[in-house]
Amino acid sequence: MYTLERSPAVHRTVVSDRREPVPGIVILGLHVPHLASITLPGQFAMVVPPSGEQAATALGIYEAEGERVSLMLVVVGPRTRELAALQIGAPLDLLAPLGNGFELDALGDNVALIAGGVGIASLLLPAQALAARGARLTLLYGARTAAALVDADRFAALGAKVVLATDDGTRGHAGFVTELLRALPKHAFSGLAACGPSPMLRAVGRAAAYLDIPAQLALEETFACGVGACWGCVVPHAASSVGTPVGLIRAKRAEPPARESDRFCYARICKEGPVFWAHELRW
Amino acid sequence: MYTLERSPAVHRTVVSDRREPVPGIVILGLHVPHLASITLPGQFAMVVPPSGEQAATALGIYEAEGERVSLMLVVVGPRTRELAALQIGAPLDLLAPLGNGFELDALGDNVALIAGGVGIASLLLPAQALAARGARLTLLYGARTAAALVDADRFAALGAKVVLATDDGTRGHAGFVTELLRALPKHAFSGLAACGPSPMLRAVGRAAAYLDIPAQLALEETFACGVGACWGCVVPHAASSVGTPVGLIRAKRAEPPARESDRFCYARICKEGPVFWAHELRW
Amino acid sequence: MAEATQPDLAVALGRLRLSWPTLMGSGCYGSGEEYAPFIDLAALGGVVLKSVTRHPRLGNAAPRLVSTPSGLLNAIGLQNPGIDAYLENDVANFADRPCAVIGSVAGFSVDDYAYVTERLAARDEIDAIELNISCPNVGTEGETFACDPSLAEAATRAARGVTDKTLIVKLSPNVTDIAAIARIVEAAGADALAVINTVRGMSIDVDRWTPRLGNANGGLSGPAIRPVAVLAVWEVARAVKIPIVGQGGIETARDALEFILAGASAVGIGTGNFTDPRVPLNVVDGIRDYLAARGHSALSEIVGKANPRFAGVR
Amino acid sequence: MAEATQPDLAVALGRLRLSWPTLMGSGCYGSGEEYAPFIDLAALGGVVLKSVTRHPRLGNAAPRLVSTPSGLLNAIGLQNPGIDAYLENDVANFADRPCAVIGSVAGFSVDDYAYVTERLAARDEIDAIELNISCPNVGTEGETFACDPSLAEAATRAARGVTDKTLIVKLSPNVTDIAAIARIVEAAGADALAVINTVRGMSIDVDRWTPRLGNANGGLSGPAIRPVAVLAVWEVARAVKIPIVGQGGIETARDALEFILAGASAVGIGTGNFTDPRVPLNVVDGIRDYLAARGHSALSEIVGKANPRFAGVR
Ligand SMILES: Cc1cc2nc3c(=O)[nH]c(=O)nc-3n(C[C@H](O)[C@H](O)[C@H](O)COP(=O)(O)OP(=O)(O)OC[C@H]3O[C@@H](n4cnc5c(N)ncnc54)[C@H](O)[C@@H]3O)c2cc1C
Ligand SMILES: Cc1cc2nc3c(=O)[nH]c(=O)nc-3n(C[C@H](O)[C@H](O)[C@H](O)COP(=O)(O)OP(=O)(O)OC[C@H]3O[C@@H](n4cnc5c(N)ncnc54)[C@H](O)[C@@H]3O)c2cc1C
Ligand SMILES: Cc1cc2nc3c(=O)[nH]c(=O)nc-3n(C[C@H](O)[C@H](O)[C@H](O)COP(=O)(O)O)c2cc1C
Ligand SMILES: Cc1cc2nc3c(=O)[nH]c(=O)nc-3n(C[C@H](O)[C@H](O)[C@H](O)COP(=O)(O)O)c2cc1C
Ligand code: FES
Ligand code: FES
Repeated sequence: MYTLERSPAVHRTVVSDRREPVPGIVILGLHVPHLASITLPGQFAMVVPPSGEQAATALGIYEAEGERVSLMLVVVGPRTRELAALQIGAPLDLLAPLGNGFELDALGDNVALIAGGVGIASLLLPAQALAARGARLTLLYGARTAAALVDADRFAALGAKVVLATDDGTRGHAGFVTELLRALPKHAFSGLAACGPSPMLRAVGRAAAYLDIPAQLALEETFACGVGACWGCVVPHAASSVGTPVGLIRAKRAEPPARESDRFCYARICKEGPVFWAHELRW
Repeated sequence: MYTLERSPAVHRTVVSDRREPVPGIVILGLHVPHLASITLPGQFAMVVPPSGEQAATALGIYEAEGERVSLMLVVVGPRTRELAALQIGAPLDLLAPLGNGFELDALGDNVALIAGGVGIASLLLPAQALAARGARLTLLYGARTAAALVDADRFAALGAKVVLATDDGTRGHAGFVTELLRALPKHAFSGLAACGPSPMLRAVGRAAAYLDIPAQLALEETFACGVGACWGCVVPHAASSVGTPVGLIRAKRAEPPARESDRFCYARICKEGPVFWAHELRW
Repeated sequence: MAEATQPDLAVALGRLRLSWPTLMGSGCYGSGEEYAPFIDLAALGGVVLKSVTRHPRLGNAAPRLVSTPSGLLNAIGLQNPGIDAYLENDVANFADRPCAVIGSVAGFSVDDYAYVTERLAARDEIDAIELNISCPNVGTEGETFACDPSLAEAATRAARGVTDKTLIVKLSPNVTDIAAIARIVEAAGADALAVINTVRGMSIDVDRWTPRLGNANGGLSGPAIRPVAVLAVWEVARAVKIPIVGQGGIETARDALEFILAGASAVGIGTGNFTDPRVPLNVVDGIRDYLAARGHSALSEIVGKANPRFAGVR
Repeated sequence: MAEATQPDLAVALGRLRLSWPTLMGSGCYGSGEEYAPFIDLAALGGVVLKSVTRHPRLGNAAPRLVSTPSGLLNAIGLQNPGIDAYLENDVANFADRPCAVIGSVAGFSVDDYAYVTERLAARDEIDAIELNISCPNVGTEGETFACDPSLAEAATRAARGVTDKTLIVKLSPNVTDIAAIARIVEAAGADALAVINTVRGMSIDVDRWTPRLGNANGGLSGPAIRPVAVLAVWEVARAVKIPIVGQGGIETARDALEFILAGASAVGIGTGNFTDPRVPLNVVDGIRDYLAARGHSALSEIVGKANPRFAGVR
């Protein structure tokens, strides 16, 4: 019953509102009756560009309440360009909700959310859920430049302490947001939840190990199907958790007998993820 | 001097106004300083879609006055879709003016303009020039359906008698506009100027021969370069006029010795045209 | 009664009968269940399963996907659990699929093809076999069984020898003369041909000075390759009499009709599902409307109609 | 002084020196004058002229162009006045081009290639010769000189025998193993290779039941084929030491850099000019900026840098 209710489907939506806080970053509000209530924090949608000329594109579900969900998108190529140009009233179809969200209960009561760029889009629902159960929240939010830092106030409004960073130093810490993390004492948080580009997430993973804090990472990769059918979106993962062929991380270290932590498989980001425990990734 | 002034160039324009009389048909007004004054009736532009993802597309120059020219476009594929979505203020680059316009002086003083669909776009400037020199004008204008008949009043305002036709019979004559032509007496006009899809133009050419009226046809074809460089946009043409290899229309009729009218070459629509004398085409 | 006058879209590929002329391309559709939330599987002609090999395969290093203009480059590397685990864990689940289920066999030797085909075809859940001879051969880089006439023949003959079920052989476009390979594969006993697998390609990351795919090169699919695929079908259709499953960049009924008019009896849809999982439905509906509007009572009436020297009576 | 620190983009192809690494693809750029109103021809490395044949050719029936997803199908059919009329009427006009002018020779026999190359190369206005061996051969449909190792070798040897000017041989991607052909053509005396010509394809008009091109099949160019072309350059670069002119779908400096990092010393731009005639300028500017930003003083420093087993020192 539970699974049935939460199971993904094709949702026909209509653009109900549209915001472009900075040129090139667009937040599309969508009217859609039965999606918000079944969406878990950290899940995503495959969005079908209306022209039919482009593959569907993966976008995190940014907001979800009542009969409205929203998507936040950064224009980087043809698909995001087409979606960003949609105006109010335009129909838009989604496959959603997809993937596994964050296991928020496992992150404790003092959680740092770490966002890189548009990764912020996948962290508002987790922030709301964590705030609702009274967790202490810190948002570490990095972007290329000040203008690209969007909606940090939404997190502040939830009571989160907000720490910003920009690559070009135009706002907050000058440098990567992960540098802030490395400067903290061990066990500074009870858990981390992060979303952003892979290099950033790798750095978060390393920092989490160093700080000895459990961390969940929401990965972004090029998807094709988004539903687990094509095995195109993989990440090397601890061998145990997925029933596919298992190999050794570094063939040259195969003898003497490999350590368990060298054994890995390729897990699908869209199906087994997009959220993974940092310590289970072998990348 | 004359040629220099009229020579084509890359023109940087900005969308100054935009009209969508029917969904899918868009008229883009463009602010461009030095184009209108050198544009001849029947010339066209190669329009560079701003995304850089599509080839340039050929569009007739619809209006040209002062520092404004306009384009009328029907959305049929990716390029026209991209252009139709442009909003006021958007920059748009054109290669223009291209091709040879109508030889209006050769059409006499009682001219019928024959437009099929968006072919209307290449006939307003000729209508204005003809009206300016006092020619009697008739517009025969056909489209799929009533809604797709756009701006006929612009021609009426120039004093043209307007006769409409729709494929589906929703307005005017039910059927092809060329059927109206066939019903006329010989020499009903001193000249014809037509623009529209090839099957229509072929029918105009046949009717013109039958009615014994000189006719100029502005052809539409798939273009690549639009400037005469690729030899992709050809039409079989009387052999005399273009310095390229000459063949015989029907190889099987080659013996006994071919008639002169069977000899043809492939002329470039974008360079030798887009306007041709109907009686010189061998299609 | 209205139903009875609907054009007949059923297709026979050897002994296999499909209610609809649409097969989901191997490797693009999992085993079907991944797409079940988004489309009624009964609306599909069939699903070609992800290719399976003799031994388990880890697959290629990530990234495995790169999007290119109107195309998709992939280098999955045949990640699969191997035929033993596959038979044990997976195949039973395919029993209840409301459409045809076609096993796909990949291999690195002629013996591989025979062995895996025999074991897979022995299962009732599997309605037919597709031989993916377009995957990398051992030894020479980029070489595949489908690029070498004698290997293509040997693999086909070997698989033919171990099953009576419909045997579809999937050809590669990466050859000088695909029609010649098609003729050889037909003579070796194939019941049908899948035309085409992906076109070899590469994309380079100019910031990092390295190919974008973990495997360096990969296979290009999607609308970018449609013209290549249509021509391949056209040429193969002139060379053989067995039916063809045309594929490469199909996203609409009109795309599918290009293949059918070129000589394909059915079509494959792979990457098109990534554009919209309802593509297979739209293709079938569109073909039905097209036939009805032109007064045809069966799809078979128009197969190859744009191809003057079309060989087959399919 | 500021000029002196700009990265050096000059390229040598045999004896031919190009100020910029950009050649306009044969058949796409006329003789250059058609584009002169839109771009300063001095900003081009060179123009490869439309291919010329021994005898006049009428060209193929219309339509000759079809646009496809991110691509262009063409079947011009080598319309040209033949070498006699060409030498008499056209070639003198090329004298004042402010960039290299490369004659393109097409043929239907080995003797054609020798004859036309000799006559064209004898003219001072022509700086180098490109051998288009990728056009249809007499006899077998779709077969070209570039698809047959022995014909490719013979045509190259014949042309090599009649001129000392730089000889670029243009390869076809429509082969099982392009690297093998490249090796043979190098051994036969080519100074450089153009990689690639168009990919064979077809589009069908489903309303009229006929191919859209007058010639039925044609050649696919543009961004759709870029991944195919990049891989071809990558593979050829591992096989030969002579320089490569990489081409197929280049529209931006980053596109061009994919080819250069794969092993091309220069790039060809054909269909890209149809997107915007300023593409060649943008490509050169973009490459210059890229090199400067990374601290390189010459383009040659990065040729092949993404290709580990890259053969050449170009
Ligand atoms: C689970 C998940 C959730 C996501 N959530 C969001 C979200 O909420 N919001 C959002 O905006 N995005 C999100 N993404 C990313 C989003 O899916 C991609 O940005 C989108 O698919 C890009 O599509 P495109 O066609 O616009 O660009 P594409 O053409 O597919 O490619 C663009 C990408 O390739 C790179 N690229 C393209 N061309 C070049 C070139 N020539 N040189 C170098 N790099 C190049 C770009 O930098 C960019 O990263 C998410 C991805 C995943 C997997
Ligand atoms: C000299 C000249 C002047 C022109 N003037 C104008 C003008 O003023 N206004 C105007 O709107 N247009 C004009 N055109 C036509 C215009 O250039 C084309 O409509 C435009 O280039 C189409 O580009 P696209 O990318 O939108 O469509 P494309 O994708 O290039 O192709 C669309 C064309 O192909 C057909 N087509 C595409 N896909 C299919 C399919 N699957 N099955 C069947 N048919 C298909 C469509 O019916 C359409 O005709 C002119 C053309 C020329 C040569
Ligand atoms: C991600 C992906 C994985 C694929 N895996 C396989 C495979 O395992 N076996 C196979 O025969 N073909 C495989 N293919 C090829 C497709 O089945 C199909 O033949 C090809 O992509 C062309 O069709 P399309 O453009 O409709 O996708 C794969 C294609 C893609 C895009
Ligand atoms: C319209 C057109 C005509 C062409 N004619 C020729 C030709 O005559 N000779 C030749 O060698 N290549 C010819 N080509 C191939 C191009 O020179 C080029 O190799 C190919 O199109 C790939 O590059 P591109 O994608 O940049 O166009 C032609 C290409 C096009 C699009
Ligand atoms: S994108 Fe297809 S399996 Fe993840
Ligand atoms: S479109 Fe290139 S010659 Fe006309």
